[in-house]
Amino acid sequence: MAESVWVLGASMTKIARYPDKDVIDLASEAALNALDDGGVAMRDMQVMGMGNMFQAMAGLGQSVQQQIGQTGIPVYNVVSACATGAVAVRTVFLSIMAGEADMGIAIGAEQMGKMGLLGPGGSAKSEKNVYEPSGRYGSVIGAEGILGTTLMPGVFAQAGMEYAYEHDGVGFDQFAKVAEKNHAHSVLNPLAQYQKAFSFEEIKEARMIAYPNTLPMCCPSGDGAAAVVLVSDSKLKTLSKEQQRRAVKIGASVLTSDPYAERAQVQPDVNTLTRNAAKIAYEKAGIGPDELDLVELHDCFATAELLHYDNLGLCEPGGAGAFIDSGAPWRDGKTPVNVSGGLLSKGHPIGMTGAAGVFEITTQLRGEAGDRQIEGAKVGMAHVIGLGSSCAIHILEKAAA
Amino acid sequence: MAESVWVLGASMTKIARYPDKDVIDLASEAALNALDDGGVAMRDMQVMGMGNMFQAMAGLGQSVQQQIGQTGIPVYNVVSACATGAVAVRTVFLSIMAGEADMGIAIGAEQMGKMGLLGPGGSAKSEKNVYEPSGRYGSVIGAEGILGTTLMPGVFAQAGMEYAYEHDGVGFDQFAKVAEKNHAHSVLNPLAQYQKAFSFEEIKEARMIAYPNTLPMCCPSGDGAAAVVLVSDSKLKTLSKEQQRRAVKIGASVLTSDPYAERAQVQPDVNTLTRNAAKIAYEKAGIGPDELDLVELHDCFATAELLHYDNLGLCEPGGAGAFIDSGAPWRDGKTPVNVSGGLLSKGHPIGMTGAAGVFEITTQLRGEAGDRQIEGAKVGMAHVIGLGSSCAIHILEKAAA
Amino acid sequence: MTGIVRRMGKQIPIVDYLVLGDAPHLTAHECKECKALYFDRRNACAQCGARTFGSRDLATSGVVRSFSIIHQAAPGVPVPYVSSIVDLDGGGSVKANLTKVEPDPEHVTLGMKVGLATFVAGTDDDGTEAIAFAFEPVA
Amino acid sequence: MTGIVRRMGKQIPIVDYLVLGDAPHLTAHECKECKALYFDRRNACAQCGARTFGSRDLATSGVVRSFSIIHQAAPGVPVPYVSSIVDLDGGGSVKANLTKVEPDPEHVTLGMKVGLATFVAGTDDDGTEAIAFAFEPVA
Ligand SMILES: [Zn+2]
Ligand SMILES: [Zn+2]
Repeated sequence: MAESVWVLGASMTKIARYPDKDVIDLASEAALNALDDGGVAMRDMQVMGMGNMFQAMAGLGQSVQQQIGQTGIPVYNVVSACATGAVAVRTVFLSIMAGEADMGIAIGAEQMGKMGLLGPGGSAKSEKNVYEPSGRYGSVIGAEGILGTTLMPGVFAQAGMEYAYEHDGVGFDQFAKVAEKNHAHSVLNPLAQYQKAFSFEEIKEARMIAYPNTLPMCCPSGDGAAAVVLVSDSKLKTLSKEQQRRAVKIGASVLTSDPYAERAQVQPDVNTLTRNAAKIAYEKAGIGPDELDLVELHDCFATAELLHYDNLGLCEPGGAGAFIDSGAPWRDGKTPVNVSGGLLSKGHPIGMTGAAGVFEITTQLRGEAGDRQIEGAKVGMAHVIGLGSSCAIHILEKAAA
Repeated sequence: MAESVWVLGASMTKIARYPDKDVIDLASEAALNALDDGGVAMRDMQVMGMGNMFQAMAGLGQSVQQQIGQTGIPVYNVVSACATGAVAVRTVFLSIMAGEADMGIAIGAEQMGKMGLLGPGGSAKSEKNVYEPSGRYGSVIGAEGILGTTLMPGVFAQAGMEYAYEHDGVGFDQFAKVAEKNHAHSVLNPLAQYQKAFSFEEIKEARMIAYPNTLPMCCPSGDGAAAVVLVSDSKLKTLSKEQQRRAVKIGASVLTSDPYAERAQVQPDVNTLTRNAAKIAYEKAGIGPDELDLVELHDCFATAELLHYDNLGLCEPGGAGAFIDSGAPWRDGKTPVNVSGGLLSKGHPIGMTGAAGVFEITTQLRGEAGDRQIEGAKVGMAHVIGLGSSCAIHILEKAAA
Repeated sequence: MTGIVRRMGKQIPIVDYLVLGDAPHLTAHECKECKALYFDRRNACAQCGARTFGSRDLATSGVVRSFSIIHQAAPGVPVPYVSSIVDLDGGGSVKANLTKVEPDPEHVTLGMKVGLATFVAGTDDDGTEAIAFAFEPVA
Repeated sequence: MTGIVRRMGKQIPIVDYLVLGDAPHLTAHECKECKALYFDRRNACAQCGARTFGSRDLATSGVVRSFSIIHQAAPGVPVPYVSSIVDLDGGGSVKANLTKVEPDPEHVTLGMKVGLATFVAGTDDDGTEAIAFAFEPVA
């Protein structure tokens, strides 16, 4: 249990629409590339974590093994909404910490097909012929749009507006600035689904989806996969100098769900579980937010990113508006946030995202991020939230030279 | 990592059709009862494993927490076909072994609704207007029933007939005897979906589903949930004498997937991964099959049970036919198998099954199994397989007095 | 804890936590131990784990804690409309549409005072009306 | 490795591992390293991890390794029918129906010798026939 766990290999596909590939193709491509990147093969893996949401029932891990190597190892097929990929990473991490494996691979993959912003849950109310109450609320008709909204754009818009209600200096302009930053960052990332900058005015004047989020303030739908190979400390010591040099240490790996909160009965609370996860992660890694050289956080909507500046302690309490106004989270600012372009522009294939964040931080700490490299980055954080809810935080650290 | 993990609490709902309950009701009921049984509460849990198949995408663990206690702990929502419930147990086991938790709860639950024997995959071929090859086989129309069958009754029938091809003394009669035994056993189990014995002749003459399996040789569809509370060795020592007395030790917890096998491309190999899991489990527990006082194994079809006599080493190699002929797996035989009634009669709510097996062995080792008690049982095994494939084996041991 | 159908003549509430009649209002399950409020059918209390509940009628007035103006909605839902979270006076929060207000950020404001109103959300083949609720500005 | 459409005039194979023509037969992807055979589109070899494949034509004769007589099938599938696993002479196993044999355990036997046959499984709106395969007893 005293062992450290390291990222030995990492990869992600470019996020895009892949009408000719199935989710197994995407997962296989990411897995094979992560194995190659780590200088290892499926026969070296002792456990697999597989994260996927829209085909969760199928248990895809074994299907991926059937495509890239069947060695009989345990597979954990996990799902936890937008945090799914990170939970897959966690199952491999746990297996190593439990002493059951010294090397394993985690994959997050999603083939979203033609789903739009509202997802598969966005169906119209279907009226019955004769009203009969059903379900946990005794509903007689679908309530979406009648008793407010439960769809993501509105939910995250409301989460942002609640922060605006509680804190001064937060409004439409601050949310728009988040999107301006992330789209600008994505121009440097060839793996991003979109690589197009938008001006502050273009963002504010774009088509409104759910005030205060306009279209470029909402993440797109896309397909993709990411994979990471994890290795125990003791096993890493037996590998080549080059593998050791490129390995990135997991300083903290934390998973939380949402504790009880009164209002969460009607509006998911994305804050408390992130605050709890951050607190544990900083303690485990033995660092504070000031020591983070970069952060990839869960900007499914521009409103969400702003909340997490505060939740992760990147700004003063209540100061998320001033933080974005000051330029601090830009790539040349105090704490670069979402230099990959974030979910807003890099893209957000649901099951992939949690693994893609670990890939991005790993790549940056290795100094292999190309045009989007944050020079001298030594410590980074990858954060994701899946509604329902789960929050996963990984703090990664560059190996000592 | 040197710690042992114990079952502190266990419960299962009766397996039945529950048209007025949703899967969260079933999971909540099992969880609350397992907590009560262990003398603990949700606030004592540090991790939750949640297994469910047909609503896997929803990630039900958090929904269950919202119903029975939200304390912010990590949740692993897992799916692995019929092994799902056991994989949930594994995530809690791993969390304890990794030192992240000293107590946790695992739940397996399924609300199968009106699905029949063929499951949701049993749809008719849908013919397109203009044939275009699609998918991994370039299919132009659905091939079910045209190029053989991929549905469960036929797949497990073929698995059994393959054993008959390779070994003498195995045929329709031997498979029918398995069903005769399990239905007879179920009469003693009030938690079983059915509690009705059938004669050997009734079973052979019943409606044929997929030769050699007639209707009573196929598991029924049903709803239910089971839950277990696990605790670390060191934490258990701090609990009451009564809790310690009733706790059951996990001698081995093993998960495998299927290694490459040539024919598995066209017919799932349910044998090799079970043999691999059994080998590891016996090594970890430090026992052999002769020391098992009872076994709950995965008899989704009568044909399947026969294979696993051999795969688990309960009989001589190739001797599964003689084993059932001898009466050895009856409750008064050498190695009682499926004294609960097995999936054939106890029932098989998919996501529940892996946890229900651990419940049954725990209850037997505690001496609390009522009419179906195997007197003096000290060591038992719970085995499940989910096609795709995963095999989980738990060997449980009665606490020393 | 299964919902009781409070069918008023030819009207039925859209959800069972809406009580119709002369003074329509919302009602919640209240945990006997910790007083936590829930609108859904319960198995136990998410805050304290207790398993018994009473019921509590909630106020019909409150303030807008958060809102979003929805311009892209599920099929069949007219847009724009305002979804909001309302903190009810005396306890309880609820999600509902805001009505009788222009759906733009000049007219909908955080902290505005609102009151409960009901409306017909649909009619079934027997002529039974599904009654829903919303909030509208009050002075 | 995407499937190549081998459309013969107005016929198309039901799956792309069936080759039509004068001598219909099955073809498999063969791992360049370990010679493992696969019918599906591949990302890599499940046995050895290699990522390059050739193709190999399989024999049209073999023996029945296992079977089931299906009496309850998916909607639209006539019953009873015989599903079987056939070990092909010279390597490769395949799942297919057994035809031209009474679908009962007196006539279908483990180890019986069988040969490949093709049949029309459906016709699309352009008149193109989907050609499937089965195995039937041979002397
Ligand atoms: Zn309470
Ligand atoms: Zn190979």
